[in-house]
Amino acid sequence: MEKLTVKAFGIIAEKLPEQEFYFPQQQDTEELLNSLYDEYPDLRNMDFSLAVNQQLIQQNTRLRGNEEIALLPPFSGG
Amino acid sequence: MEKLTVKAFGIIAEKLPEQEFYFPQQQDTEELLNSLYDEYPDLRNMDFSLAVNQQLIQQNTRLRGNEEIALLPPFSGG
Amino acid sequence: MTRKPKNIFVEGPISSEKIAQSIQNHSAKTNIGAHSIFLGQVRADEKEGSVVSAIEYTAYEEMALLKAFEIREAIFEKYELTCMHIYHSLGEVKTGEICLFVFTSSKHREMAIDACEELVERIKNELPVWGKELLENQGEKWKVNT
Amino acid sequence: MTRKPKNIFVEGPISSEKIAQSIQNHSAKTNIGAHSIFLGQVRADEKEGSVVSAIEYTAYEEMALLKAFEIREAIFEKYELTCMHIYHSLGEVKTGEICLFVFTSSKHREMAIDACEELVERIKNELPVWGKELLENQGEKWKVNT
Repeated sequence: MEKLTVKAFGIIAEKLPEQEFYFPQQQDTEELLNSLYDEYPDLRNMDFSLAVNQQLIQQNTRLRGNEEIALLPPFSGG
Repeated sequence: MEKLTVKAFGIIAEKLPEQEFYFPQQQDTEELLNSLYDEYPDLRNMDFSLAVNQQLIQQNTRLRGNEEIALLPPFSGG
Repeated sequence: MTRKPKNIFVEGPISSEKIAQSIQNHSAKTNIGAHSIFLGQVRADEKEGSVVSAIEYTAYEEMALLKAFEIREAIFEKYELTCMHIYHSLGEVKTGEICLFVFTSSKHREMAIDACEELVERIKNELPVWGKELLENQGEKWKVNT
Repeated sequence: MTRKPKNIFVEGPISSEKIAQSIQNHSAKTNIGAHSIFLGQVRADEKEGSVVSAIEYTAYEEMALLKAFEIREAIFEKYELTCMHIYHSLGEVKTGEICLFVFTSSKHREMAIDACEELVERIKNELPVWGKELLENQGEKWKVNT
């Protein structure tokens, strides 16, 4: 069965029970975000971007199956 | 008796018999340049600036006595 | 020649010996006239009534390496460079230690300097790396880049 | 605190160990967040049917130190810097070796980077230093900065 792998980083990882977990497959990233907000209400107030298969996305993106999703708070390297 | 100390650098030093020499005191840098050109005609075709007491000058400058004069070809450090 | 993504991450601080070695390695490349180097050093900033004693870095490594590769290619395309090196720390780096080392080399200074500056800017803005400031009073604070 | 002119000249090439030591010396200054370094390296340019094997540097030393001091003061005035170091070689520096080392440090990267770039530009344009290129065929050619 298809499923998403969700990875959380930085301050987001601290707000979730696990840093990496499976999540039921979703149609697109908007649906995914809503499902994540339902499951983890803390995320609603947080600033983060989404990457799908290691590519940052700027708008709602169709999911075809088994993607790796990353929740990325603002970068602070260097 | 008052006299100028003349120092030559870089390619200019190679065109003069000595890198450092005394020269009769002159009224100003224009007079000095003309005297130098008379004494060392090779200088006429060369590109150089003058420093008086380690300060680069941009225009004719009065000489008061015993100055250190430097003949400076274009810089090429670094 | 195709270039492949290479590792940019170093566990812990970047030593001055490593930087010296990297400079030394370029002495055989006699078409180089200019090197530009940027080093990021961990500051003992005052935070929440305490002082930063270290930063602990984590990264989304696979994505960061892909992104670093993409940035490298774009910079090589834009500037005439002989070499380009990027090193970023992971894990704990104490105040006064080096956490980022960016190194560009070119025939002439303008290219090396401009490329290095753009590279640092893009690394800071685009690499999925996070710093958590560890405070002397045992507190913690996620770093925010300005 | 008044600053005094300090020596910037080094006999022969600048070693990577000296650069490493200089970086290491700043680890105690925990208000520094960014270092910008520029290195000039002698190129094996083709000249007059031969190849440059070394550059021999001479300077009007007293004037160069006064000028370097004036430039330092102006740059300290313009940028918020923690430290600034300038080293220039005199005498012979072979191809692949370092002849100029400029080092600026600041709390934030913009200041360090901009100051370093301006410093390099002013050193090249304003210091009474001359390089004579020594060619492999025993020829010599006075260097011209572009």
